[in-house]
Amino acid sequence: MNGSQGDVDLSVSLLSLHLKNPVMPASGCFSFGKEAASFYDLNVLGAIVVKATTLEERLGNPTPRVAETAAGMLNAIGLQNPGVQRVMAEELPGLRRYPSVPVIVNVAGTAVEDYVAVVKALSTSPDVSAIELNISCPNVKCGGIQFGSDPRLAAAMVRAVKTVATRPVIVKLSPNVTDIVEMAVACEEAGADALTLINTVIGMKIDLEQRRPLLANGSGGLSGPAIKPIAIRMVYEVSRYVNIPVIGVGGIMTGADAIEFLLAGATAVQVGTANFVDPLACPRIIDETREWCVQHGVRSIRELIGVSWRANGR
Amino acid sequence: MNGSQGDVDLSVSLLSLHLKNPVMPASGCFSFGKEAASFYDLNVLGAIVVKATTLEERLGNPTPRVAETAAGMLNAIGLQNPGVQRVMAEELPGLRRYPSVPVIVNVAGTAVEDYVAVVKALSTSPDVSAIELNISCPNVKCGGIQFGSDPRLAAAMVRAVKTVATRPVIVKLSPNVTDIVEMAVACEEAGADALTLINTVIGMKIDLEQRRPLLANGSGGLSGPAIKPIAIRMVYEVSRYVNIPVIGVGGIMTGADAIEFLLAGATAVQVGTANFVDPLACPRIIDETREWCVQHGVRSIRELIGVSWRANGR
Amino acid sequence: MPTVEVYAHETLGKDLHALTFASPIDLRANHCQPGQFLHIRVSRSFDFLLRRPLSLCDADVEHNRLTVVYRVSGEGTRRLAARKPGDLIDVLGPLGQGFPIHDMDRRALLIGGGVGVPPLLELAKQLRASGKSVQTVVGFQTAGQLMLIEELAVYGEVAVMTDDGSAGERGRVTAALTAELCADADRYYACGPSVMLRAVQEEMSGKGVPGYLSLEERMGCGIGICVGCVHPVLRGGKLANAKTCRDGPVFDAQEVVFP
Amino acid sequence: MPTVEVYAHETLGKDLHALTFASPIDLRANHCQPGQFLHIRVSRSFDFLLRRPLSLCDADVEHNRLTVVYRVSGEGTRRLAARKPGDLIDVLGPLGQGFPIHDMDRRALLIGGGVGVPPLLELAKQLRASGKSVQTVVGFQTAGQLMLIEELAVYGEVAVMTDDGSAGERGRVTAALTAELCADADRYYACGPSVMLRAVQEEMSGKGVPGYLSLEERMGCGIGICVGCVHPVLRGGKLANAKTCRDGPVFDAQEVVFP
Ligand SMILES: Cc1cc2nc3c(=O)[nH]c(=O)nc-3n(C[C@H](O)[C@H](O)[C@H](O)COP(=O)(O)OP(=O)(O)OC[C@H]3O[C@@H](n4cnc5c(N)ncnc54)[C@H](O)[C@@H]3O)c2cc1C
Ligand SMILES: Cc1cc2nc3c(=O)[nH]c(=O)nc-3n(C[C@H](O)[C@H](O)[C@H](O)COP(=O)(O)OP(=O)(O)OC[C@H]3O[C@@H](n4cnc5c(N)ncnc54)[C@H](O)[C@@H]3O)c2cc1C
Ligand SMILES: Cc1cc2nc3c(=O)[nH]c(=O)nc-3n(C[C@H](O)[C@H](O)[C@H](O)COP(=O)(O)O)c2cc1C
Ligand SMILES: Cc1cc2nc3c(=O)[nH]c(=O)nc-3n(C[C@H](O)[C@H](O)[C@H](O)COP(=O)(O)O)c2cc1C
Ligand code: FES
Ligand code: FES
Repeated sequence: MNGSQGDVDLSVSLLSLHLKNPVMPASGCFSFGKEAASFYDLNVLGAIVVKATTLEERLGNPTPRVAETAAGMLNAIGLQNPGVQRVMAEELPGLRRYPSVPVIVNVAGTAVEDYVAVVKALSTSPDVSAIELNISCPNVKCGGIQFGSDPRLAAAMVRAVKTVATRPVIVKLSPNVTDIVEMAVACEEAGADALTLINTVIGMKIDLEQRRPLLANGSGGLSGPAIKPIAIRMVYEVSRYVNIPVIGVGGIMTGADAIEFLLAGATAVQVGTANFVDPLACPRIIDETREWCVQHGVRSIRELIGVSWRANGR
Repeated sequence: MNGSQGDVDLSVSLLSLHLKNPVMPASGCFSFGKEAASFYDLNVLGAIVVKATTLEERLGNPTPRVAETAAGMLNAIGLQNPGVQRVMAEELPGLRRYPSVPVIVNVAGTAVEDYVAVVKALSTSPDVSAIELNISCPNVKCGGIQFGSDPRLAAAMVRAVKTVATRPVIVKLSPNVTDIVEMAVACEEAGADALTLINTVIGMKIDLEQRRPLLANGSGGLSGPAIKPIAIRMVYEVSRYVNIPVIGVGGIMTGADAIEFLLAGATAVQVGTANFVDPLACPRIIDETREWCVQHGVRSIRELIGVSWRANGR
Repeated sequence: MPTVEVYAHETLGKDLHALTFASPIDLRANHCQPGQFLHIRVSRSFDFLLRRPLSLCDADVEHNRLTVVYRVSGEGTRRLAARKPGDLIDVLGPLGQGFPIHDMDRRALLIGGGVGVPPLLELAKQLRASGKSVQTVVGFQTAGQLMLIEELAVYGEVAVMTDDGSAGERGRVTAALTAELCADADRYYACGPSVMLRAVQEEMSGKGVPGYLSLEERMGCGIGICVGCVHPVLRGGKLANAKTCRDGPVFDAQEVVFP
Repeated sequence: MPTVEVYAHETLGKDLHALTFASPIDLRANHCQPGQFLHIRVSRSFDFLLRRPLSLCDADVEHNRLTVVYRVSGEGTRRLAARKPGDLIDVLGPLGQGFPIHDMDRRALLIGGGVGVPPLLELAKQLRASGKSVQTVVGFQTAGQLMLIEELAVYGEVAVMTDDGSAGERGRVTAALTAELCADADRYYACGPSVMLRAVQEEMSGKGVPGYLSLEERMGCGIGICVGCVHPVLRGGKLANAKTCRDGPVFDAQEVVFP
């Protein structure tokens, strides 16, 4: 770090939220923040996205739930969480310690009514800045993925949730679709306030000695550097097409990766798997992002958003 | 190598073809074989898949056409090839030197009529053992990808081609779809003799200094170890569902990777990107596959096909 | 992340290594518990994206050094095995909940299997240091895999079992848990593969001896944020999935449920 | 793949290195052409999956060693820069078509820009060895990037241009291609960035001097099987995409088309 870094304005506006920088941990890769808080002061974060919350408590899938792959990992956690009531009572209040950090709650479920009920409950909480609808979890049967792969179902879900939500609703899309732009447009038209792309890519690893899938669940979600090109392409395609902000996620390990997503059109970025490799990943990526701006004479990080396609025209 | 390896039977039957081992170079990653032949005797290969062939000559996309990513690469070649007549006259006859190696010709185009015309032409060639329909090239506008992402279009294409084909028709599927099993079933029902999965995954890389996509084409196809988990999952899902053989491809770098695809349900495998890293990749992978069988007491490699899901029942 | 210097890297046997490195935390200021683990990046390459958990085997408080003993069992540990004294490695920890030592205990029974043996060494050392007597039973597949027997013998008697009878007695560790041996014990401490722990749990609960099990699960993060490493436990009469990295790896044997 | 031993690794300047290694082919039995390239894996890690092309800068036939001179311009070359004498590296080559030397020529003009300069050294050496006179013009952005000037001067006069005038003359290499200089030349040989080559091609074709251009494209395979590295050329009046790795990197300047 050097003195001139004070000159770089890293802040971005995301919906009604002011983020002091565009970097936030991704859902499911930060739990509810308690553990990370023993590594650094969470106040440095642009925002926090907490783990998927469902109506009832869920135990998730049997283990093994994680496996390593080339430049990535597979997970099949299966939405383990204590249910929305306990999340509100036990987990979210701890984040009041970081008043400058908006808290985004990731919501998952099986049926539209589940999602609506969770969002309704969260709408009464003073600790929730925005909702992220997870219609893209590949790891549970009926875990929302059907909403994430059919534009009509997605739109219906968004409309239903929007009728009860008192907070901005961000929809997190699955990359496991033929036409990501179609999905994005359906959600935008149904009233989504922003989009997050991408959730994990469905994958599998076979245990050669056991001669069966390594994960107890069979398949799992691929994350990490391996999927970054897939995420960049989707953020690029979608952000140049829709008029709502896009949050980019997938394989971000460094400040340069975060910059790549901003250039591709993301207004903010989420960091997932990197937190597992390096508990200090988020603050490091924020520092590296600032440093990159200094070195490249960028005064406000907002200058970078979507430049890769703006230059070519739409 | 040691003497006891003679005991392992690596041969597999693929349609009417006898392959002395299940390993073949993937289309577009071997050109037409001439260059590889300066590195080893192509007679060791299970089969050869040559580069996509179109009706007319194509110059392909502008450069840069390739980019490196974490555990992978992007390409946007754009189907450069001399056209089917010159392929038959100038390229295929050279492969007669390897009579024990079936030659599979990858076919691409824009309209159904193109494909039909190319297949018709190839059906007159004595040098063609099978056709691989590339309905999944992500790198050219109208380059077949629309057939690869709509089951009805794919089925129509397969039916049209089957009416003129005098060789087995293998359909190569795109992973960039919501439901790979639906695509596979549509092709099977339309008469496909086998399936190859997967072609590349659409991806993009942004050049941070230029602030625009690194590839001249914008997006490209992701290949290499990064995509192996995606390919394994699709081979697993499809092979347990359809009744025609599946050829697995995506990220194979070692014999263990080839074994993983066989366990997942592939009858044979293709090696793409690995050839770029190591020109001797195919013969090495064949040796490593044999070695793995020796070490695991596998007498015939056919014992392994689909074991990962057979054990669980269908 | 904490990068520390490798002090020594010894080969203890075929594919078996003892890696000693500067402790990422000050051992004089921070107590570390036997049964805790170190979470180690075996390489900076994304080919090995995840850290590998290895149990604390010896804490040298005086020199502020930690030792792990590990078996090369895959590509990651093979990569780790290439590290030389003076190299820097990226180590998180010690992490998790280790084996608690109870003031009132007099006799402890340590039970280890395979790569579950290393944490028993630091445990035996700390138990002896707090005046308890230590009896250890360890099991291996075969003689070639034996490890740390002499080191453990410093702190008490060690019974060795092998599956094939090539060293010690033939049989599983549970076969060594005779009524006589257990009658003496105030508490047992076990670490090893799941099948062993399950058998030990059954055997010892039958004999009425309380104890601890150190569980092994594949880990994503090692710090409690991915929920990848869970194991079912019974808490307050309710089945829950506890994180082995943060709530464990050591659990009260009574609460551990084997699915 | 051919794994060869690093013999020497020198730092020539900031981020500029000369790497010398055992030749993967026997140089006494196989002639290697200036302008050919070596295709080098910078690491075994999949983080750097593709090989990096670096031009042959010096072939030491007597000791069967090759030298490449390269600038650290990204992560891959940074990784390569860490290799030490005695390390093994995976090298393919020399590959491609280099600069042809014509028997009847008497005077050659060598034109290089930036990291296009290294191949000119072996070229100058071979030209001199076959009795031709050599005149070299090299261009760099700034003085700090100069390389191989003294080495080239062994074989003939060297004119230096820099964009900022911090060394030699200020200006592009084309500014140094005076009528006087070129009138003398039977042939020119150029290697450097595309913009330079295009300008050189125009300048020299205007002056009626035949020559060769060594082109740079991103490569997938380096051996002609991926068709990633193409450059447009006019052959038999028809536009074609030639493979720079196998049909090039050196092309007859007349046939090269800049899009
Ligand atoms: C709390 C704990 C303590 C451990 N202590 C020791 C010890 O002291 N000595 C020792 O030799 N081993 C110990 N292990 C097992 C050790 O972690 C694995 O052998 C090691 O991770 C294998 O890595 P690899 O790269 O060689 O294998 P690979 O198969 O290449 O590893 C691939 C992935 O799977 C994980 N993995 C593979 N096998 C295991 C396993 N058995 N347990 C957990 N994760 C696994 C790896 O960590 C990695 O993420 C311990 C495991 C746990 C959970
Ligand atoms: C025929 C040929 C000869 C060359 N000779 C020399 C030489 O003698 N000395 C020298 O310093 N450089 C030379 N270069 C350029 C050199 O190949 C690149 O600087 C190098 O590949 C950059 O790798 P990196 O990992 O540092 O960069 P990264 O940006 O990390 O590389 C990522 C990928 O892009 C490719 N790439 C990046 N820049 C270039 C480039 N300019 N040209 C081709 N591929 C690129 C890399 O090979 C790699 O595949 C030559 C290039 C070619 C095509
Ligand atoms: C272990 C794990 C758990 C995850 N849990 C959730 C979740 O609960 N909800 C969600 O929307 N995404 C979840 N994700 C997806 C991530 O938020 C993110 O979209 C994905 O991992 C890609 O980013 P990365 O490559 O940076 O990890 C999870 C990912 C991982 C690896
Ligand atoms: C440079 C390049 C060119 C390719 N060209 C073709 C092609 O012409 N036809 C085709 O069906 N697939 C083509 N592919 C896809 C490969 O055949 C293969 O399906 C894909 O690369 C995944 O395998 P891999 O990870 O082993 O490379 C190409 C891939 C690459 C990298
Ligand atoms: S390993 Fe991530 S929570 Fe335990
Ligand atoms: S780099 Fe592959 S054909 Fe030239």
